[in-house]
Amino acid sequence: MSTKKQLRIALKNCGVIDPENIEEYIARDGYMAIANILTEMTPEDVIEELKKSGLRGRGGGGFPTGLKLEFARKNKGKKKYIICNADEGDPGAFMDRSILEGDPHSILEAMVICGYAVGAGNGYIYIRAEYPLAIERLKIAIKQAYKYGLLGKNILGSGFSFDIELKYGAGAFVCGEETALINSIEGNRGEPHFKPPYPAEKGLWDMPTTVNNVETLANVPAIFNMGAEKFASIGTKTSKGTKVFALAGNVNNVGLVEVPMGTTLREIVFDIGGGITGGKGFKAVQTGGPSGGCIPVQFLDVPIDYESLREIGSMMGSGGMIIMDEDTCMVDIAKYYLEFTTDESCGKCTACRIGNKRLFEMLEKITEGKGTEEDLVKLKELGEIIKDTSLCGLGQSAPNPVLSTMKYFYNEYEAHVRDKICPAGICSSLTKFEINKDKCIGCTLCAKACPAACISGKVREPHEIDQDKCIKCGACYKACKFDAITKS
Amino acid sequence: MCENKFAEEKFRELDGFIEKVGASEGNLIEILHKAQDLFGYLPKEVQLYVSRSLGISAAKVNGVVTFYSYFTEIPKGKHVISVCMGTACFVRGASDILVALEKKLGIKTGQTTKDGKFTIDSLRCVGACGLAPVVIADGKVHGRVEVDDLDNILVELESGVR
Amino acid sequence: MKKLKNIEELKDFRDKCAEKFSGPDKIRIIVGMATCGIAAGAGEVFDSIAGEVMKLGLGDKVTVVRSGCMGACHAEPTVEISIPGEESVLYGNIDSQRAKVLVKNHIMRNEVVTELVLEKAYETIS
Amino acid sequence: MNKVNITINDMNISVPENYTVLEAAREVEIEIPTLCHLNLHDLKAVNRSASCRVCVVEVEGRGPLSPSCSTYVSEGMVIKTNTPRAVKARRTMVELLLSDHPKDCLTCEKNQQCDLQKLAANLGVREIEYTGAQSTYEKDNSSYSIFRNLDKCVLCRRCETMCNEVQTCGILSGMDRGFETVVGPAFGLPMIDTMCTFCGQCVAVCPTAALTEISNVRQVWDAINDPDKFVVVQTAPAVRVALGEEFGMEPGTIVTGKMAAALRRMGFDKIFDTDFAADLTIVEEASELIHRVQNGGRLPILTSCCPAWVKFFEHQFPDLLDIPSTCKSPHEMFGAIVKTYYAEKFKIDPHKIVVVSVMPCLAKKYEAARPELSGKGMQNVDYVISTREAAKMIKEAGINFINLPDEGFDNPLGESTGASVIFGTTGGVIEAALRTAADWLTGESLEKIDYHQLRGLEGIREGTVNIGGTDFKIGIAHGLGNARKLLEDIRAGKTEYHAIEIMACPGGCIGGGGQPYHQGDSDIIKKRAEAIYREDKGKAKRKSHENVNVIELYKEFLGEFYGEKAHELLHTKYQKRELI
Repeated sequence: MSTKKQLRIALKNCGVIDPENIEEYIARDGYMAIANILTEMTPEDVIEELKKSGLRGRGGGGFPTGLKLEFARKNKGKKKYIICNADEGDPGAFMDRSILEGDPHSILEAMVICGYAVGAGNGYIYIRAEYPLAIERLKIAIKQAYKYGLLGKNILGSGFSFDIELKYGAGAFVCGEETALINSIEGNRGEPHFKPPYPAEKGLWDMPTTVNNVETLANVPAIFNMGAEKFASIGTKTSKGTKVFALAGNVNNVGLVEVPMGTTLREIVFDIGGGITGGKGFKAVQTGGPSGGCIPVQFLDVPIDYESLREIGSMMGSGGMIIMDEDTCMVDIAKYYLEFTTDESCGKCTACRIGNKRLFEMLEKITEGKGTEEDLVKLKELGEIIKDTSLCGLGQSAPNPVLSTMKYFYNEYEAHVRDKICPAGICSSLTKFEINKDKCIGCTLCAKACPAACISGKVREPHEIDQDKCIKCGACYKACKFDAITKS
Repeated sequence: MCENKFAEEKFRELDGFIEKVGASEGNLIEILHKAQDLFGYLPKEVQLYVSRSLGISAAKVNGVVTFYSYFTEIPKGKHVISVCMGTACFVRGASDILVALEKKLGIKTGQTTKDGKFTIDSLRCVGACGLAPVVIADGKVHGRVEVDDLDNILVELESGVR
Repeated sequence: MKKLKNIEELKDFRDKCAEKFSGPDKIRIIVGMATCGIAAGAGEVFDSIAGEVMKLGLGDKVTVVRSGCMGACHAEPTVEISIPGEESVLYGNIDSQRAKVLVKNHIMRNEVVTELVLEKAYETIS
Repeated sequence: MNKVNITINDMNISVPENYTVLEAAREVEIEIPTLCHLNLHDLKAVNRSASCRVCVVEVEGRGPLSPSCSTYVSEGMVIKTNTPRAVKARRTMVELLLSDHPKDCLTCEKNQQCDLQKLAANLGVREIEYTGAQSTYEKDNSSYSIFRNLDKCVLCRRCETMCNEVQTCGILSGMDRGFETVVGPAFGLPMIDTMCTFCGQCVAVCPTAALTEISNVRQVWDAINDPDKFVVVQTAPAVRVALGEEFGMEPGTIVTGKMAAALRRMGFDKIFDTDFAADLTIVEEASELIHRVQNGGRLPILTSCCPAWVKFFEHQFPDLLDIPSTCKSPHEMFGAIVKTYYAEKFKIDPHKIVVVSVMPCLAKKYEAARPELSGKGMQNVDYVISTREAAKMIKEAGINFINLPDEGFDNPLGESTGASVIFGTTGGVIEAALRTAADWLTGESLEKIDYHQLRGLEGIREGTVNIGGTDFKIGIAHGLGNARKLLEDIRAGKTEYHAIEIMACPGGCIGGGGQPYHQGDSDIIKKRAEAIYREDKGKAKRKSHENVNVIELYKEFLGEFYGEKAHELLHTKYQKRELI
């Protein structure tokens, strides 16, 4: 048994091969999966194999990939489409970018496999315009694949043809939702529509369409190369294989990690992540981005899979994992995410357009010290109705950061509304910086650091903060080497 | 005069691009990307031009332009400073940086200084979370930025040193 | 290059490629050049390594590779050196000066620069 | 259609498989409130954006609540429409909408006709729990026809569906996103600077007062109350079959007599009928058709009595400006005749005459302001009020409309035939024109004058009519989307017609943007159409050229049909307009 906690399947070529050279990909059995499939397997075999592998969508929902392909295969249409969702919009997540930048051919190969399985001849990669390097490398990869006859007409002499085109996002988080994404590819505003009909029935240009996320696809060729049984032997009962996480925030080893499903949060944060920066205490780990929730310390030993994360009020999401230390204000974090979702709401449905706006406004009120206990009741009630009533996944999951922080960190909310204090000292309206005259030696560091120039005092004499001018940025607090500045 | 000629050339280039990708509704967003690359922003004339070239209503083109945050109808300043507000940067103090920058330049996020020199933008994660907090100044990524670094970044931009 | 017409041609080509990139005398210096790495200065690191390899006349033996993300964002830029028959070594926090040191010490003298080594914390599925 | 078995509120029922939960519920008299939903079956106009979330219900096995307007039934589906969970969600949605809505219901244009107001009442909303930012936008009263007050917009997107999918005008689109989302023209332009046709179908489907007409009620009262003015009113054919609805009468009730009585009591000096001018239009248009046929002129000839349609082709088909008939629309002809012939005959200073048109239409307001529709420094028509505005004025004047006796129009401009009445519905103008053209071409007075093949509510219809041995190919379209299809085929040379009738509004003028709100019930439009044909049947004369007052007008004043004087007063010209 290895002592190593990480296992790379989706990332197996990242950081190993030159992504701009197809030969390096081929040297590592690249395009062998599709070659074997085209030579030996029927589309039904391919779907069966994927079902057997237990692969589930890595974009967040966790829908079984084999089933998804089967639906699209069974639905009739003049044309069918495969879409790769590379609109990684979760702030603080970069799994998909890394795969696209490090191993673009694996995505192309996977799309051809999916195309063969459902009987589609065209694929689109919907990628954020904010990822210029990934776009560049994909362009090169597509060009090379065409050159070698691994894309285009009559792939490897099999008679099967498949084309891939890039489509660019333009900065809309909601386009991660598949119906919104399809609207965007069609040249429309990225507003989602109600499902059903699902894309597998009526997708791009009303044709059966399968939308898969980048990481899901990165697993596909690997599954055929190593065999579905082997893949299915990794992970937990309901969640097979590995999951890539973008580990970020107040953790020492910020980075991209790939672990077998079932690894615990503790292993990721402390063993792989090397613990909290600055030796501070752990407070929470946020998974699932703006759709997910904050997981407190008591769940650090929960083995990660789709179901267990959902049970504790969060979700797998696409793999953003933000570590928060003891200095993090959970109300502020909830407000941050709500600000994000209200900014990114498409504005179509009432629940999200106005509902989430009202949630955000209530949180703003609370962080400004103007909240009441009644607001907390309303916050929870409205949050739950929005979850129940919104049109799409973005709106339905938007209240999660509020609801999960309320569930686990209710005392912080209470402190904000009842005692009018921010325990973490983050919410500036509730924070006061003061200089302890006994400890201050008059080194002037704080005065120099202050961007508002509101600290005065002579050299070697205790300094003072002009509270009216203070912008509560905390620069002085960070600058002081003598613990002379207190935050309350 | 000179500017007109410039614009004419840009429209010609846009024409060439539209011809290359095809004047269909499905290529609208791609064409708008190209137009923004060429003109720096998407003024009304450019949107109307695209609308007529593709045979789709101006309202629809404008609806798309205003939906996506990547598109802008307002010209940006000479230098664009973007603060990443992704979660990784946020928990590492990106909002302090943004506030300090706004104060320094006397403008709010999304605005341009009166002299047209600087524009402040906030971004949703550029994927450089390992370097959080991140500031991007005219395309150059500055990692692990602190409030104190901002002056240097601004000076660097103004002096044109890259 | 002509299009590959069937699985046999692909297999042959794969074997040729494999030999080309991981033959017994092929040393690989891989520079992590994803967005993160480049932002942290991987471009300069790459140039520095490539320059050093040229200068030292190692061009035949050593391939310098621009690769994707190695995962260790906290220690960008990262460089991995892999010498056939030996465990590959991952280095972090490299700049153009350190890059030269890596080439000189690790390649020329076969000495691992231990103070820059990062633990390679993962296994890859075969 | 196959049927499926479902359980709804513990009732087991069997419904067609293409039903939505909403339709299934209505089948068993279960009311589910809706706001954004709109389904005009016969007009093929459906707004199924599922955006308001007011119609949510519980569907067993589905996680979140489902919008009943867009959820299709399936075998074995178990639905509960009235659980506390669903009702609470609905009420919260309405509260949220109200939290971003001006609360000036008492003085609102749509007071008592507002869907949001009704919803709030029906759901028992007594207080609004949520407060916060409220959207405020500049009001747009730039056009003569449509007033936009986006503060009252609930983002149901019905107007957008109408404008883009039904009318294919493309004026309105969602703009911006999130809380800032609005529906409006490109670049926030005022409506007058767009290619909007002012058909008013957006107004017709708006559930709140975000889109209403630009009101001329005050101006008309001022004119009536000015002793120095001679105020004549004319009423369009479609008004008389819809006005009653505003007073709670059954759709399809004909109130011609009560309407004339009411207008008289309001103080108009003369009560005339646009139908008279419709007869005039027909003799001119039929003359023009025959003229083109006999002189190798360009065919087809397109009717030009619909001002929204006229503006539509000026923007969208500038290459075809020579095919529409040059006839002014009937109420404009009427205005021209009142200020010349009538003024002369009765020795009234034309500058003192105020012509008021009561129209089912909002585009007529814009039309009345077109500079070319004037003479001697006077607009042909001074004010246009919609059917709804007329009803408001009647109510303001304290007139008990329902119990009024029937009265007639004044003469000589109040006389009309059945042909002019059917102008109010799709296919009517062309049928009226054929009645006259057929008589003229054959030189006989034909008995068979009901052209049933041209009637109906199908969006595009065509028929061939044999007149005296010659086949006339006729095309009819209502709704601008259908008109566009017809025109594009003509432009591409795919189809050939002799004459085409186009009406911008679905159903023709009876479905106009100024009519009583039909709230998405297309049966109302059908009933109005039936009433129109009933009125036609009941007329003593049913062919325009038999209108004695029209004959007299030519004899005394205009001279020949399609002659010089007629051209000067009754015909107009078109111009190319910009595409924004």
